[in-house]
Amino acid sequence: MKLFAGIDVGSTYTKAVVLDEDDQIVGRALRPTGFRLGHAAEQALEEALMACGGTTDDVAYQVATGFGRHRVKAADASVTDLTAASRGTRRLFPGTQTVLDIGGQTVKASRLDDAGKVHAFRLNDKCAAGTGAFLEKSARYMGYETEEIGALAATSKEAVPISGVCAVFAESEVINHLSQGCSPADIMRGAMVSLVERSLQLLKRVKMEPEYTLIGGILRYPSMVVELKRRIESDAVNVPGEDLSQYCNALGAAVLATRREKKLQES
Amino acid sequence: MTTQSESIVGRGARDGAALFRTWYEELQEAASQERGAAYVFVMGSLNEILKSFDLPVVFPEINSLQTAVRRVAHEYLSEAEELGYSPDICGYVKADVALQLRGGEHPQGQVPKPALAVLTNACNTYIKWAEIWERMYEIPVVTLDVPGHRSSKHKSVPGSDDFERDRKYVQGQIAELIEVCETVTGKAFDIDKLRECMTQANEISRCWQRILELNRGKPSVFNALTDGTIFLGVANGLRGSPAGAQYFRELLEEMEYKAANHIGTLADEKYRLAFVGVPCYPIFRRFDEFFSEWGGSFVSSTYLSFASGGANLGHLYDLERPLESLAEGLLISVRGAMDSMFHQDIELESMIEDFDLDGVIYHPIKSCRTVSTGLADGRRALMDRMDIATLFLESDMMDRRVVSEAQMKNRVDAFFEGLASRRRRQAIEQRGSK
Amino acid sequence: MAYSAGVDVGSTQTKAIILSEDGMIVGRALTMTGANVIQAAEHAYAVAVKDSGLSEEEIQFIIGTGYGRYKVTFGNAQVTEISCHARGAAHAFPNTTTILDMGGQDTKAIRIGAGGDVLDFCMNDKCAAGTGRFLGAASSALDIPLDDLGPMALRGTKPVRISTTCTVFAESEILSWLGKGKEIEDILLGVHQSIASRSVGLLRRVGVEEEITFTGGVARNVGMIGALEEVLKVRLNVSEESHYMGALGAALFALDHILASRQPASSSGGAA
Amino acid sequence: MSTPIITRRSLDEILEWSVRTVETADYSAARRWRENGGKVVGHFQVYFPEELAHAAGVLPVKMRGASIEASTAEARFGSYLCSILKTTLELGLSKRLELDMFVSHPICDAARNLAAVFERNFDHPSEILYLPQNANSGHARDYLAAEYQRLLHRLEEIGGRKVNADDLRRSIAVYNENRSLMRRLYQLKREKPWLLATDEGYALISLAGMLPKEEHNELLSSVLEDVEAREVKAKDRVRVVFEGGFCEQPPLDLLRTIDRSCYIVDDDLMIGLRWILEEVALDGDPLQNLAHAYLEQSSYSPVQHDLRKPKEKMLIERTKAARADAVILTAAKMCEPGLEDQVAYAQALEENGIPFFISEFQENMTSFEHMELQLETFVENLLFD
Repeated sequence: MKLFAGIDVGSTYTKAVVLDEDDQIVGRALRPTGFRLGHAAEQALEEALMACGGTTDDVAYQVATGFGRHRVKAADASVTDLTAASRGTRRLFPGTQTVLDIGGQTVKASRLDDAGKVHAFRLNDKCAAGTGAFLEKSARYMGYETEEIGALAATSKEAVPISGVCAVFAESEVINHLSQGCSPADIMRGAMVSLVERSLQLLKRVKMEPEYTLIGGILRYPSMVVELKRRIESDAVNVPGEDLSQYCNALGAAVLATRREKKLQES
Repeated sequence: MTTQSESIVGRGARDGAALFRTWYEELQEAASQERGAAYVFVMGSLNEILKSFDLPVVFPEINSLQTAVRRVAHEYLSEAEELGYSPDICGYVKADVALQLRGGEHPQGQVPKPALAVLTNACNTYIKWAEIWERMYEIPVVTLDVPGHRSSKHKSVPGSDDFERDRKYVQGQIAELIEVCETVTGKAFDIDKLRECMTQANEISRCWQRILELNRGKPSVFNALTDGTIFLGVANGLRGSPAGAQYFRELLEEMEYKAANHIGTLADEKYRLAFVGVPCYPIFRRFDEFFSEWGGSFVSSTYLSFASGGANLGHLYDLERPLESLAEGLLISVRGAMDSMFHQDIELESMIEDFDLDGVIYHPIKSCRTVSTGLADGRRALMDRMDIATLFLESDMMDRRVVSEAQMKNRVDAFFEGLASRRRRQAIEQRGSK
Repeated sequence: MAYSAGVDVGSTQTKAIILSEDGMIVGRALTMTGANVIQAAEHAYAVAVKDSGLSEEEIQFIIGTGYGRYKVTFGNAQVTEISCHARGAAHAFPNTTTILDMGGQDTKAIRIGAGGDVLDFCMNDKCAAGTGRFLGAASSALDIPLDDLGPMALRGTKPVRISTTCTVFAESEILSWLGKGKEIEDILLGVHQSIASRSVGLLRRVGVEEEITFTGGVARNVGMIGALEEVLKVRLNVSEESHYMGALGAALFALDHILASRQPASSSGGAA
Repeated sequence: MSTPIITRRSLDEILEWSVRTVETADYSAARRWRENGGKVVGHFQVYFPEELAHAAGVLPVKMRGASIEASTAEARFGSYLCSILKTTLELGLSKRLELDMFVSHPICDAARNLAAVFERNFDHPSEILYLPQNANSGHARDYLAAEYQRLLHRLEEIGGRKVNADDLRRSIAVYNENRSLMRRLYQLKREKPWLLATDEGYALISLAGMLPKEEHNELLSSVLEDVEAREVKAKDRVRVVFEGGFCEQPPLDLLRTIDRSCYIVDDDLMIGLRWILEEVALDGDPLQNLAHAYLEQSSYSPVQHDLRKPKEKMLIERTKAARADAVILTAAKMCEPGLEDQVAYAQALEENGIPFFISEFQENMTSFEHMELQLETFVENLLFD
């Protein structure tokens, strides 16, 4: 059997997706990355292959992505997660024109061309105020777990504006609001609103167009998605289903693997 | 006396606000008639020439700071940043870009589009700013290049070769500006009208210099940060107009009256302070309260020097030779403005003596490198030379994202705690020595 | 015998000190601040009082400090942590002229005169880059207890160059160095050096003069002491009580009040 | 003054020496010059009429910051300033580069302040050379010639030597040769970029601001000959223009990062050294000729306003002339003019359908993940499908 693999070595998790010749997802796996990046990649791939009874010999082409992409020795090629995401989102939602990826430390906005290539992209600047980490820091400070963020913000009546540019200084802003009697829910919501505002700026800088597809760790927070949809002012907002959201970039890498292999066969 | 006091004291603030409203109403009218305005800047506005052509005059700097004072600056800033303008560049520029995109929509009314832009090199960002209008409107832009002092040790005075050489250059450019104004307005240049505008401008320079001097007395007669900024607005916007001259004559009268009757700005003026830089417009009043709460009053400010385009020097035009004198005045005052930024430590050294200062408050800002670049080093140099308390507060004149009230108050409190305990110790030592 | 108290509400920890009028520390407390600042202040104070074996009535004057000083609702006055650290350090090391205080989210450089008067000070304005919080990030990135970081850094020989001191990006930079196969000790040494050089930058703003006293939570980190002394080429004063300096200073100011109130002639003491 | 390089050395040795000298900000040439009793004038970015100093026997050195920690200078500045200001001052404070005079220019709000900062920190004279900012005024040229005359007097004082028109002409000739050699190097970059690694080419140009001009001419002419004779195979890489290096310089590691997947076929790095595009006339008044060249025969940058040279149009021309596939649009952190022009550049590139991406750099940055991520994404989507 002839298989194609995409491996996404992220800072926390490593994911692998395996496609068969008919472009069908026949296997996938997720493992914590840890320090030994290459090792995590191998394990994730083996586990994904198990699902379809394949072996590494069956893998005709393998593309790696994510921050550890250069450490996957077995990979035939590596691409950035922006490139992988463009193919992954197109595969999941063919109408995708604009992709927003909000991660713990980086926010990436990209606009795709007809071929599904990244036409324009912008990343958040080197100050982390506008990233997922900002939400988590605020939550932790108020004594909540990351998992509780979504539920917490959902109960908010009115968002408290948070304007600080430094994620750490923003904490003291949070504290001031708390001691002025603002509810944690409203503060959490405020943190989200400010994060959404920053993301929106990146989207506008790439000249955003519908359909929009949202990916990244931030999707764990439904109220974040709601807020984004509201500000994007469009119903054409796609969110990968619970089961697939984590695998979007690995899938994109796998899709690229099939393309590259076909190209090589032709030539 | 009380009735007179009521009628005079605070008049400057009242009338200033009124004049400001009228000015913006006139701009609104110009906009509604789609009359193009002359866009100018506070450091070397060339009001005298432009008003002699009856051009409505717009100060984009003032438009921008008004959005901050009225607490809507962040809306304008983010609109410009969405276009790709960096968070790190001048907030005035960004607020104006957004204002232009909104077709001149401003909290104080409609602002007319530019028919031409006139600027000096007193701030390099003026030049970058005007390039944006060039691209937007394809209007004539005249950069009046005013060579500053080459160093603090090479200050050329009228009559000297160096000075006359630069004056010739400036005067030549003024002639070129006049040609542009003639083509833009279709009017012929009228030298008598220029003389009239220069006469009015002379009034402002004369009064402004005297008013600043009056604050050397105790108690100080106006707040150099809050009141001073209102006066500045009029000094810039209405320079060269009879209304402006009239306002400053009355303002001088008010200040002379307050000085004569020892009417100060604070009930108890504990500490006399100088402000260095551009005000923190997003929390304009609150910023002053941080200090007045401790009995600190701003009696002087470098802002009143450079942001008045050097009018603080009180240079008076010689109407016998208007164009030559205009070039001379522009050279002297724009240079004065630049020196009060680049060599602010030298200006402060005499300020500390003249105003009997207890402290100097530095306010470097993200938006403006012209004003801010030299402050940390100037402060170091000043403290090496003199025993003076200083406070270094970084924030911005527009961008509330980098203005943290809690952080600021903390530093201001610590500053005054230090001043207070030093005073107490000195008092005790004096008592001991007696 | 009269007693005074100082309560220092910091961003991560709250400290309290009870002082007897002869300047002896008779009670102390260190608790986590957490979300409820008011409670944190009350709690720390209560613990310190209990520790002193006194009753609250016996404490005549209380001063709150730290950025949460206005949340010390039971306090008689507030003084900024800048003045308090200066006062505390001057008390612990009378020859101090320069103070470096490294806390959770800000680093302060303070120059003091006679009796601990603050002559000049600077703090990190723009962001929390290069503050103690950076070490927290390093600790969680490497999954190493905070207290072990310093000693490990001392074992480093070939420090890596850490350019971003943004606490949030610390993790990714550290991980990328790990990825490049660098030794954890060398990475940690790099981390400490980059924080040290930033802090020395602050110190130079107020002018570095001996003696220099190092205070704040991070002052107990031997790696940071080493890195700072290497750049400054001088030994630093570090007190066992370094993290109590703010509270101690506040208690000393409170004592001034008590003593001053006994002699109505002189103007009231204390900076508040 | 002996030439420490070239003589009996292989091309690779010379290139390796050049890169190291530039990358480590090694100003030993200036130090030797002073040890031999010579005087040194440090001039800040962007353009400076080095011919005047050369004629007065003063060694002109370009102050362009360095990839070093500004451990002392940091305390002399606030938070929102570019790095080059701080490291330029650091070069002086740390005595890495000792001067007899410092000159800054009104290129930007920060640089103008630098002259005053130097005045407060050093005993040697420091001043501003007021290059005309109204390039379109009919009076600009005469003013500039007069300003050059003024500067020349100051340099004569420093150098202790009177300068006549023929001295100036001789110096202009030396610099004309230097400029034509640098043009030759850039032609090479455009036509056979694979012959010279980006960091090598960059170092060769940068040395123009560090070495005595005669030495640099000797170096360039010999190296260019050897490089043109090199046997190197062209690789499949994206041809890019690097824009944003007119003042603060990116660290060489950043250029190397780009080199891995691109050929930089043209750029504005150290543009001040290459500001004048044609031969400066030797007949007639030398100062008038230099003033004319500055205004009429010159390149473009975000810090000169000239109605005849709209920057976005100039960038498009540069890109087309270099047959580049794409543009890397950068700016130094906190650089007001650079960041402002990015907007117009981006718009023009968009309209002309030229691929580009926008990025910021700092001369002493050490991690390039941000840049790598953008670069790889960019290249992947240009090459792959």
